[in-house]
Amino acid sequence: MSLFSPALLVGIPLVSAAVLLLLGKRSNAWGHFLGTTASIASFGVAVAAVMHLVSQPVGSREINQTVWNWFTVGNFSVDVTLSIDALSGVFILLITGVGSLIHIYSIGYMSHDENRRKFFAYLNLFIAAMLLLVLANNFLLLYVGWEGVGLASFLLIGFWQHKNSASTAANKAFILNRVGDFGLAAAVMLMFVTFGSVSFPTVFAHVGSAPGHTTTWIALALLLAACGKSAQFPLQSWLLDAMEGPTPVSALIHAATMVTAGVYLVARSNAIFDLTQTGRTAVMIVGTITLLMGAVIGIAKDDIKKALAGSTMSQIGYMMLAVGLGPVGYVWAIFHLLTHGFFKANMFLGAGSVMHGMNDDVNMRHYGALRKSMAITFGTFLIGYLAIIGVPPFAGFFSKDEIIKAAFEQSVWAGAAALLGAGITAYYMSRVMFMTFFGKARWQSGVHPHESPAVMTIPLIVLALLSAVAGYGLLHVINLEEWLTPLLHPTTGELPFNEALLLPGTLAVVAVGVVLAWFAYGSTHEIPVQAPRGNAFIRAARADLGGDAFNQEVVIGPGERLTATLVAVDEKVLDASVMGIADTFTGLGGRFRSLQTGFTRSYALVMVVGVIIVGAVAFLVRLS
Amino acid sequence: MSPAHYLALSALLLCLGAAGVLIRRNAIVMFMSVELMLNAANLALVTASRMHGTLDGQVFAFFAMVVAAAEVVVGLAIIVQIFRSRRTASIDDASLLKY
Amino acid sequence: MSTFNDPLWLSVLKVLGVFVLLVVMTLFTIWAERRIVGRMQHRPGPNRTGPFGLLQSLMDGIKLALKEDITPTGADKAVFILAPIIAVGPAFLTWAVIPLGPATNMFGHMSPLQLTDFPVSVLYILAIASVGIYGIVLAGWSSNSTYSLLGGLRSSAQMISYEIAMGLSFVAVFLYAGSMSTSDIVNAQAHGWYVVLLLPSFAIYVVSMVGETNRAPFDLPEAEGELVGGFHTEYSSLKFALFFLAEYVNMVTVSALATTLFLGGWRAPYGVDNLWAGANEGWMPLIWFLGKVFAFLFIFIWLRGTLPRLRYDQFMKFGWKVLIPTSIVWLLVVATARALRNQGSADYRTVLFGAAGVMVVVFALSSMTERQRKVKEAASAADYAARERASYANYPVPLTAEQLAAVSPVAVAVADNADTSATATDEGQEANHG
Amino acid sequence: MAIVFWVCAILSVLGGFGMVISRKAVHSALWLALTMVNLAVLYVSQNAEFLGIVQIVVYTGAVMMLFLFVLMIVGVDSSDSLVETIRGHRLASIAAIVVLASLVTVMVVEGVKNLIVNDSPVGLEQANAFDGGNVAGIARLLFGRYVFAFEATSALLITAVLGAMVLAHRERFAPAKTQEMLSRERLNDPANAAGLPAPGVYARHNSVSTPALLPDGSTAESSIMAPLAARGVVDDVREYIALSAAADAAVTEDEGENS
Repeated sequence: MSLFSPALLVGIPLVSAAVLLLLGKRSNAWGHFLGTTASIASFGVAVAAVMHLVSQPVGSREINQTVWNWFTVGNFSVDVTLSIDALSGVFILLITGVGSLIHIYSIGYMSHDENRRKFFAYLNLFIAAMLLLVLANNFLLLYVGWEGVGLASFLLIGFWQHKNSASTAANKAFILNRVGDFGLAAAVMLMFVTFGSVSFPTVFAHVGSAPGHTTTWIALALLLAACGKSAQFPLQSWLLDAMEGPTPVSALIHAATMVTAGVYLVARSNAIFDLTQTGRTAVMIVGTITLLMGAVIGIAKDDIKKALAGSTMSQIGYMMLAVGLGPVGYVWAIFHLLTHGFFKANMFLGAGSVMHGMNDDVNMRHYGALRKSMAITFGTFLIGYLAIIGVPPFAGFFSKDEIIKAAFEQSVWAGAAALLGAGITAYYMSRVMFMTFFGKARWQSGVHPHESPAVMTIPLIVLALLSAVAGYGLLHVINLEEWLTPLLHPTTGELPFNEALLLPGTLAVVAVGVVLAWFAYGSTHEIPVQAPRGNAFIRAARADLGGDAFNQEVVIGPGERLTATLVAVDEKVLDASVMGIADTFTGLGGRFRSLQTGFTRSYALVMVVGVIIVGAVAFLVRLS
Repeated sequence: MSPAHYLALSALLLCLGAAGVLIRRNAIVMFMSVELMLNAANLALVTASRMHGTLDGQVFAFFAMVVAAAEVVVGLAIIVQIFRSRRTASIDDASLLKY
Repeated sequence: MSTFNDPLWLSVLKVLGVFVLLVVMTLFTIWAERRIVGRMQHRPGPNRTGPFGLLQSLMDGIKLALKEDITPTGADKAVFILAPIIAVGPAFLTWAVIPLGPATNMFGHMSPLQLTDFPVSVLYILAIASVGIYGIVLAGWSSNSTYSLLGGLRSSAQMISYEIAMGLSFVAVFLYAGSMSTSDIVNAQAHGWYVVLLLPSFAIYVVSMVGETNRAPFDLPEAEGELVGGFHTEYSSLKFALFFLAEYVNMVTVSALATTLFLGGWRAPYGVDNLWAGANEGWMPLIWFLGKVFAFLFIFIWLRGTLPRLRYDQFMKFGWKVLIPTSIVWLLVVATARALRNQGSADYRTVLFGAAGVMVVVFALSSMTERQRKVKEAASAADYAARERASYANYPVPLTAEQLAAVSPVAVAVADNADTSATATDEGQEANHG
Repeated sequence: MAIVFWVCAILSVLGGFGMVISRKAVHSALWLALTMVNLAVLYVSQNAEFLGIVQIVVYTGAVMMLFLFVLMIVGVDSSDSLVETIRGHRLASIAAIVVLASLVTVMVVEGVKNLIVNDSPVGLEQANAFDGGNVAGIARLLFGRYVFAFEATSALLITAVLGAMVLAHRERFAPAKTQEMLSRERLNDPANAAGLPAPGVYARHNSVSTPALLPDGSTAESSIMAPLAARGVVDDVREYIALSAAADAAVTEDEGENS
């Protein structure tokens, strides 16, 4: 097995997770080291594999490894085949790289938790599942990884299961994900029925010959799956609650990696989406709605993690919008996915660092003026902030700008929405920034903010550096576009206006957002410790723009009514008839049971009488 | 002696055993009566074996003995267990399992 | 199997002969035991009554029979009298099938020196021996005495347990002799005694025969320190003499059985019949037979003079966990060997050696685990002792409840029960006063 | 043969009656053992030597012995009261038995009449001679035609043994004490390091059931073995003490007169 074997890549964290879970408490002492080492080792393998790819000529940049034949049923055969190509190569670097940093960070962050070993086992499990997801060479294996990621997410959100809210959030995430999983399952089944195979090469090669409506249905089913996993409208409501998990989890899973699985799925299935305009439009609409919804929610939340979660929704909305644009946008979606992975992980970890210093208080109204007491955190957070609002030359500037540009090329409305989103992003991120690090201290009594230990700040610094340089680096040094070209076939379109206007326009919108935020929350403005009631708009945003209410009204309510009806029918009609029969026999039994006196000798007497009867009958029959 | 004599003896012993099972209350004595009935059956089997001139009847009697031995072991263990919990060997006191 | 068509008078004569022989043997064995044990203990033993004290046991028997016969109150009289008779009867009955010699001219009639024989006579011996146990159980029960009951139960449990190993050791002999008749077995040993061929069976038999007769070092039923006299604690006079007689007859019986099954019965020792043509003819075989029986009797006495008594649990463990499993394994080997030889398999020796090798490995492994278990037990015992010492460290202050619980949960449970019953009576008394 | 049959038949029926009507369970067991021994003789008289011996070994030697054991464990002197407690049961039972007895009698009589029960039995001489004896014949059937039944009985026996072990098993509450532990315990017990006190010796009694006296005149409970105390046969020694005291007084008086 070579060093860059995909199986090794998945195997290392999986074995580590198994070891940690099976050994249990015996591995408490060194569990976090093993987990971190496994993650870093996996990163090493990923680097080696990608280096190998780079060394190959453009046409053959792919490593395939068939681990074993999974099953063969009739003509249908599925292999466990893992493949590293340009797209998954990018992902494995992101997953293992950011993952390793977050592992390191977690050593410090979770140091007081008695279940730290279990936490690292789950993290490793997550890494393994996520790697399986992106390395899979067929949809069925991808489904395994997809479910594994869902499981790991469930375990990690509910990690502090003693908190009722955490276990509820874990359940919610899991159940909403199931809705999405249904979409993936439906897509896989449709593929099997249509193409007789679920492996990527076969499906993508034959998709052109399938009837158009089938392709559309497959695309829509895949979109449903992507909505579930990536928290897109209308399955978005779990992401905000998922912030109940430990902060590194939020950083790794609910910002940098797992939630991007939907984007990956759509990008990976570009061969399918290229063929269906309806499917792409649906993706675009979903992305646009989520992008605006997330941004609006981000404005209203006082909980720093939830504000960041809203931001995540919004940014993934950007990515979905980009993949919905078709070949124009795929590359930029992946580009934004990478940069977002860096700066959002950075900011989440920064938020975790702040919470660490503030006795786990998440309410930004209790923060303020932290820039002095947490210099490193402030510095790294600031870079992440500049990156996300799109200030040149930080990472977000490049990626977001490209998406806005691509959106305008495709449709003016989408471009306008993306531009508006950029403005709102600037506004709410500035709000977070000002409320947390500027203004006056509004600390609760007994809170003494302090900088986090090195084990936590070093990942922050690394991620901040990446947030700062990744945009320029990926676009112009590594040339991501060219790297992904063989897979995603990017094209360019025509802007409806002069291209020179785009950059100043975008920056102007961003600046407006920042300035508005400065007047509302920065400068000398007094921020009340108790949140004001706010207008209807703010209240709706605080209530996640009716995400839960939507679920309640559209899904749960009708479901409950249907169940109630069925129960009534069951009780009044079916049970009644069955119970009637049972009651009859119970009554008869009640009369007969008095024969059971409990006296063995009475039973023996009955047996003797029986013997006499049987004997007599036998005898008489024999005689006649 | 003709087999009829042996069969009559077997029948008599069987009735005696049945009477013991029905009349005695001591669980162990009841059990002994069951053994007597089994013995009566064995006698009939041995007699039948002689009547027909084949050994199958004796083999059957042999199996009956083995089964009886197994039954006695378990049955007496149950009686001991009942005695331990209820401090009595009377079968009528173990009559909780009723309507 | 020789045919028996003796006239009635000869059968009666034989019965009488066996009876007299057994009684004389009993008297002689008692005398020999006292003399030999005496010698072993550097004292002369009985030497006053008759030449070398030979009449001592006869006199003792007469004295015993003339003593006052006591029946305890509350004893079940019928069973109390029946028990010694049941004990002694089977002891004599066994000898009906012991071959003392080949066909010999007896008063002008050629007849074997054996009362009778039938195809299942060894099983008959086992059956009769199992009836003999009744005497002991009933003696224990009918005396209405705790010690008797416990002794009787212990004794019968012991005899039943060792009867199994004994029976299993016979099976190998049956397999080789191809018969369960005693005279056939003796005839089958014409060219080699089974003690050589079936040494493990012989060893198991010898051990279990000592257990079966309740003799030292397995004389637990009459462990004086624990049970006074065991099942015959309450017996006296002639009834006691009957038990005494039964024990010694049983000793002679098991010795005779060992001789018959393993030492070639009445046959002259190997080689003697080559040198001396008449060694196995006429009345000579009786001499050989009695000589072998005396050798076994001497071993019995020797054991008594040498070995201390075993603890009951060790004894039972030995019987059930060593003798019986070993017998079964050995029996498998013997049966395999027989089956292979019957099929004419040429390399059955190879198979046997292979089996022996496997057995050695299994034994080694099991003894290894056994040692580990013992080490573990010793460790837990040491731990127990340490805790115990710790709990007594604060002597003379009595133990607290926690310390007591740490040392012995059972003791706490017992103490609790005692407490509650005590309180219960106290309350009852108070209620009465109230 | 006729003599053997009549003697054994009468004895076995006697044993059966005795078993049913004995008040003491141990007597019942003895009567039953008598029946079984006689049945064994009847087996042998019908050319079933092997079965006859097995009958004694298995039934008399093992099964009845087990009964006796259990009887002694579950109450040595339990004797039944013969008063019936279930209303009408005894009458119905006797009626049922009478009917059963008449049924089987009719069966035998009719069987003889209809030549179902052959008055001149085939006999087993030929069958026994075929394999060279009763034992070999039974062995051929056991390991031949009935080998599966034979294997099944072995499974049954194993199951029965396990079942009995499980049923009769008593849970230990503490590890069994080894001899070493026991002796340590004894030596560590400050009160009884030298052993428990021996039972008392009085002028009129020296049985182990008489407790010894403590210096303050009370009885030492620990001088009586636990089984005796459990059975409630401990003697009340006050009478003996009084007698001893009287004797002492008489001796003192005598000495006073002499001096």
